[in-house]
Amino acid sequence: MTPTPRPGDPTITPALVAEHGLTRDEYDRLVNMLGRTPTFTELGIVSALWSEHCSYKHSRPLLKKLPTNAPYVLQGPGENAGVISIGDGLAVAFKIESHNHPSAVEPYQGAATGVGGILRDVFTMGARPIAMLNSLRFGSLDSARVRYLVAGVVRGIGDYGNCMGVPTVAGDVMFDAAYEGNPLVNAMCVGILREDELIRAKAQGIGNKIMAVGARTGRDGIHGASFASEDLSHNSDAKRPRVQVGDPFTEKLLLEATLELIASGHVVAVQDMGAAGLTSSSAEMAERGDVGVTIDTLKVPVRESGMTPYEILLSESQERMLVVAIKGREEKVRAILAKWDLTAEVIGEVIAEPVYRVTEGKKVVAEFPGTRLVTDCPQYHPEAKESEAIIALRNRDVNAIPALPQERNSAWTLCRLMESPTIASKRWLYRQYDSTVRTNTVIGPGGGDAAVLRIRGTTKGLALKTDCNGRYVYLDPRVGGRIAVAEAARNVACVGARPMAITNCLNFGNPTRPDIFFQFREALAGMSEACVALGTPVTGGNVSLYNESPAGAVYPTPTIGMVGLLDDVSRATPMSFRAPDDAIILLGEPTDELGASEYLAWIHGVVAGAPPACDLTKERALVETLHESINAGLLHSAHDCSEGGFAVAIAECCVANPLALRGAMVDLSPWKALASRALLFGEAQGRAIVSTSDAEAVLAIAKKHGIPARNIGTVKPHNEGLVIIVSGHSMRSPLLDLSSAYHDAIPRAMQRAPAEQVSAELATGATV
Amino acid sequence: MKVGIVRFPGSNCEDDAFHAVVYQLGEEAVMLWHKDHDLQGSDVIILPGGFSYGDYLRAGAIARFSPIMSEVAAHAKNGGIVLGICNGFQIACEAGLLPGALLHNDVGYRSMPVTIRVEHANTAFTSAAKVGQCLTMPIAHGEGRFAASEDLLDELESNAQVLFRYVDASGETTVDANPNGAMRSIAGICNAARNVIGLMPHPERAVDPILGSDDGLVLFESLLVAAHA
Amino acid sequence: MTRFRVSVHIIPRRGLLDPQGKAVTDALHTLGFAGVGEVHVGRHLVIETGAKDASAAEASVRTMCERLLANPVTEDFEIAGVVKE
Amino acid sequence: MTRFRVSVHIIPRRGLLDPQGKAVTDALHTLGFAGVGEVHVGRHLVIETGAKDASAAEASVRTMCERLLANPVTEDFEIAGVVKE
Ligand SMILES: Nc1ncnc2c1ncn2[C@@H]1O[C@H](COP(=O)(O)OP(=O)(O)O)[C@@H](O)[C@H]1O
Ligand SMILES: [Mg+2]
Repeated sequence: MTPTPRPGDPTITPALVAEHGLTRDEYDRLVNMLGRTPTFTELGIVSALWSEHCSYKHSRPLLKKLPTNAPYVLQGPGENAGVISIGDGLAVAFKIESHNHPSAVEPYQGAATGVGGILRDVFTMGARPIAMLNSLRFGSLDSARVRYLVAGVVRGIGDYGNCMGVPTVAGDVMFDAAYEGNPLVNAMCVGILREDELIRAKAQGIGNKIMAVGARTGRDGIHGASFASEDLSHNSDAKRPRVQVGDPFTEKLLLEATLELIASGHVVAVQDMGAAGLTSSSAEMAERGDVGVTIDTLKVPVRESGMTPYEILLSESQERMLVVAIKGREEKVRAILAKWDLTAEVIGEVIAEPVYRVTEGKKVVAEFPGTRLVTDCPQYHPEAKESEAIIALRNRDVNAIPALPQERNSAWTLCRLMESPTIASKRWLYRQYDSTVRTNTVIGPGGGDAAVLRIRGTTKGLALKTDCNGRYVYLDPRVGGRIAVAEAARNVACVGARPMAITNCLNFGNPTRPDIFFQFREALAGMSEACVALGTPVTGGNVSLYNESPAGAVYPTPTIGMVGLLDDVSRATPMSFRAPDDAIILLGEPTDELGASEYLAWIHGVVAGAPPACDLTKERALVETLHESINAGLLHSAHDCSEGGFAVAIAECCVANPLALRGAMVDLSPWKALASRALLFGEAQGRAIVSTSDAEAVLAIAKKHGIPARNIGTVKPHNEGLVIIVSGHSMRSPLLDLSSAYHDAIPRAMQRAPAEQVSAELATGATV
Repeated sequence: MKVGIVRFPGSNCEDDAFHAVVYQLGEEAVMLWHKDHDLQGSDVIILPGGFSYGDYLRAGAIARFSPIMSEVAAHAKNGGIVLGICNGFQIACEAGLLPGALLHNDVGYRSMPVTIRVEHANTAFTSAAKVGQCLTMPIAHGEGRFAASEDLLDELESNAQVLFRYVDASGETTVDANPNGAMRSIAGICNAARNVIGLMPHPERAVDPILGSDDGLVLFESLLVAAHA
Repeated sequence: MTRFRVSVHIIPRRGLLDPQGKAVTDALHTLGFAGVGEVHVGRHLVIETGAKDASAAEASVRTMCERLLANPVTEDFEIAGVVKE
Repeated sequence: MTRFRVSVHIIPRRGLLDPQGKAVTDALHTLGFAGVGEVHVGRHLVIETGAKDASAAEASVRTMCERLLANPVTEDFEIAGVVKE
């Protein structure tokens, strides 16, 4: 059937095509596929589905190279979320997603709806969400606009997750001018399910009914997907009506109803209506099942009158889903939704005829042959070339940067670093997140290098963490990509878990720029190498490109969301020192590397030098050493060295838990050949600081795995402070100084601008 | 003892209460659906935490009209024990089962451990605790600032209805130890008949040492004593 | 039956701490609006309802306020306007 | 300088989802107020400020709304009244 234009549809002109973000070639491709001029509705559909956000047209060829296999992977990339088996008949579904552009325009709603979207991705697999994480990147807190964004984003994440009753248990936050105009807001959700309840988003069964479930469709967020595929310019302000408003209460009902629906066996597929709404969810479901579908837009429950098929198909109203109900069970599906005060309407059908057809009542308004709408999307292999400017930055000799006069006292430098917002405690953020609901949180935010959740009915635990140092990736994308995975693995190993699998969110700039595509390609290669070496396949993720503002691209930031498994959750290990007199052991080896460090950025305002080398064999050995020591019950604490290097890491072991400060006395004389600032603040990889009452046993395990390890000192009572012997001096830091630098930095910065915060707070009617 | 836990749309701590009663206390618990009118013979009713009806308008304002609330009110009137935790406390206040109101925190949403002091042991929920005993457990709420007129506050004090106050590590009420600006540091109260109890902190999240505290257990154990009395 | 649009103000009772109002005052001062004194923040509801006349519409919204929309312990309400649609 | 009391309505922008309004509508229906159509929930602010006359007071509050009080992305505002104290 050939669709006819609707009365009032604009005529298809080159300008209209361009406005829809289609290139000349893409438009020709479309005309070829159809064998005719598209209707306005069809143009809208293609514009959404072939947007970068939905089609991955610049990234798919490279994503295909990521390692995705392990015996325990039940579902790799391509579904709403990845799924791994954890034994005992249980599985874990998890996924990370970005909401960068919406958050830049309206931080509260942008972040909130980001959380809502990733929750739906997990519960549409049949999993009950048990934890949320968030990975955030902002510009400097000196900027009022940044503080406004931070306040709004954090409140948006909190309000949504808190209302859902899903604890937010971990994350990571960094501040750097590179993110000033384009913050990154990545949210990760983790859910648990019985293996036999896993359901996929694959339309099947000719005659089965396609039902729209949950909230009604309004005019919000039309063209959000293509919006997410553009640079953020001043022009974005004009696009503000596209903002979507989240309703976590409806989502909570949708969650309960969906899980009940899946358990009932009345549905064969469930799909979140996310970016590009009904269009993308229905077309992708059809493509996965390789079936035809027909949708009648008049049957879609709408919130506003007079909505056109174009609007209904492209709306990004939140809290909606598409399900495929077994023919004849529609009433049963409706009854389950009604119990939760939600509606479900039949809007279409799975058909034998190989077409994707949209009607408005009897009138066909869009029709595409087979599943070619999805499969014929263009793919690009852009040129890649490293930027000369970045090569020059990387090659700069950062050891030649003279120390400031105050740095003669290294304790001063340490204290300053502890108040760098990237390093400082993130409690100001996570005290706005319910982290204890569901009563499974064994280690919550700030308690350990990763969060630990117990798994009821077993002795096991899950360890979860997000990580990525975009500065490393910027200065050397291959190495930075490796480190992102290695650090995430190290963090879950520090709490006692075996790293299992990752999800990832690739936040990059405009891929048609060769220097950006180079970063993308190399970072992915580095990630892949690390995933192979560490045995952590990629089960899914999200790509967010065009993260640019007039000031330029963000640091390339491939955020890693790592899932690890503890066999015995009672072994979960915190990061803070516990018992005075415990031996302190440094696993791994300091180096003279200082490049790309937080020290250079925060103390000297320099982003340069090569990031530290990342030896993946050693990283794996470190992970195994930590895992074995913790499972033998030997470690009282474990914390890896990351931003700020050894000195910051040990200071964190002393003061991270403000209710139980501990001192420490350590001697770094064995490395006196190294320059003291590299030794103290360099960010050599593959290191962790552990405390134990049985140093011999830990050293023996390290030796067995072939990693350097040395007993460097002892835990002390709090009144003895932190003492580090370095290059013949005793560097003394009173704990109260370190503690207040670390704990008060972000609250103090955020207090500076009540005005902007209040406006964020008032924005949604939620009160202070 | 049979505990009935009411599930409102938007409740999200009902499973936690269930686990505390069934696995930690070893007693029987049933989930009660808010649209039903049957308490299924429960001795104790728990109104759990969460965001009933999204906490839209005011926390607890809409949930109090759920069909089951008339049964809960009748149960309370007959002397039956009703425990409102967090959102359940807000619902109980809105329903008039408890005096006062819970307003927005003075500082925004707060999720963190707090210490509360038991002020009176002569209720179904505190009998196993000692007066002055300090208990550590999480809070997680945005609308927990207890408020009432000065007269009502005086009356609550003189009737020994203030059951829990926020305190610091040394057991003293201070401005810093009060996480939400609650009047007179009030964390929990009971009604005049002492059978309806409400508190903002989450004792059901503090019943297992692996989660950091099992200080909440003593409160649930009190219920056992009362139910078997 | 005629359709009316009734608007209502729900205002925190005087004497209760109004952290939101205070935050707004502080913020306005920071932005340089020095002349601002107290600020009070309440709710503004617009309710579309059918009634036989304006006074019936107002009476019905009054009942809604008493039963649901305002908390009698902490809030006062006032009908701010009744407009025929 | 005269003191004025300016009242402002801040309302969720039309077309955007208003979850709060929807919840209140549903609750009113449950309570038996069958004639209720849409309900919108916004904020009502009363701001005390000094100005040389009523129109200056209004202009100044308008600026406050634009700069701080209303979220330009999701909300509209209207000055509901200016009263001399
Ligand atoms: N946005 C956030 N939400 C919740 N927890 C966070 C967030 N950011 C950081 N945290 C928590 O703070 C602690 C320190 O985080 P981070 O500095 O990233 O650790 P590391 O440098 O060891 O990787 C961790 O427990 C982490 O989960
Ligand atoms: Mg850190």
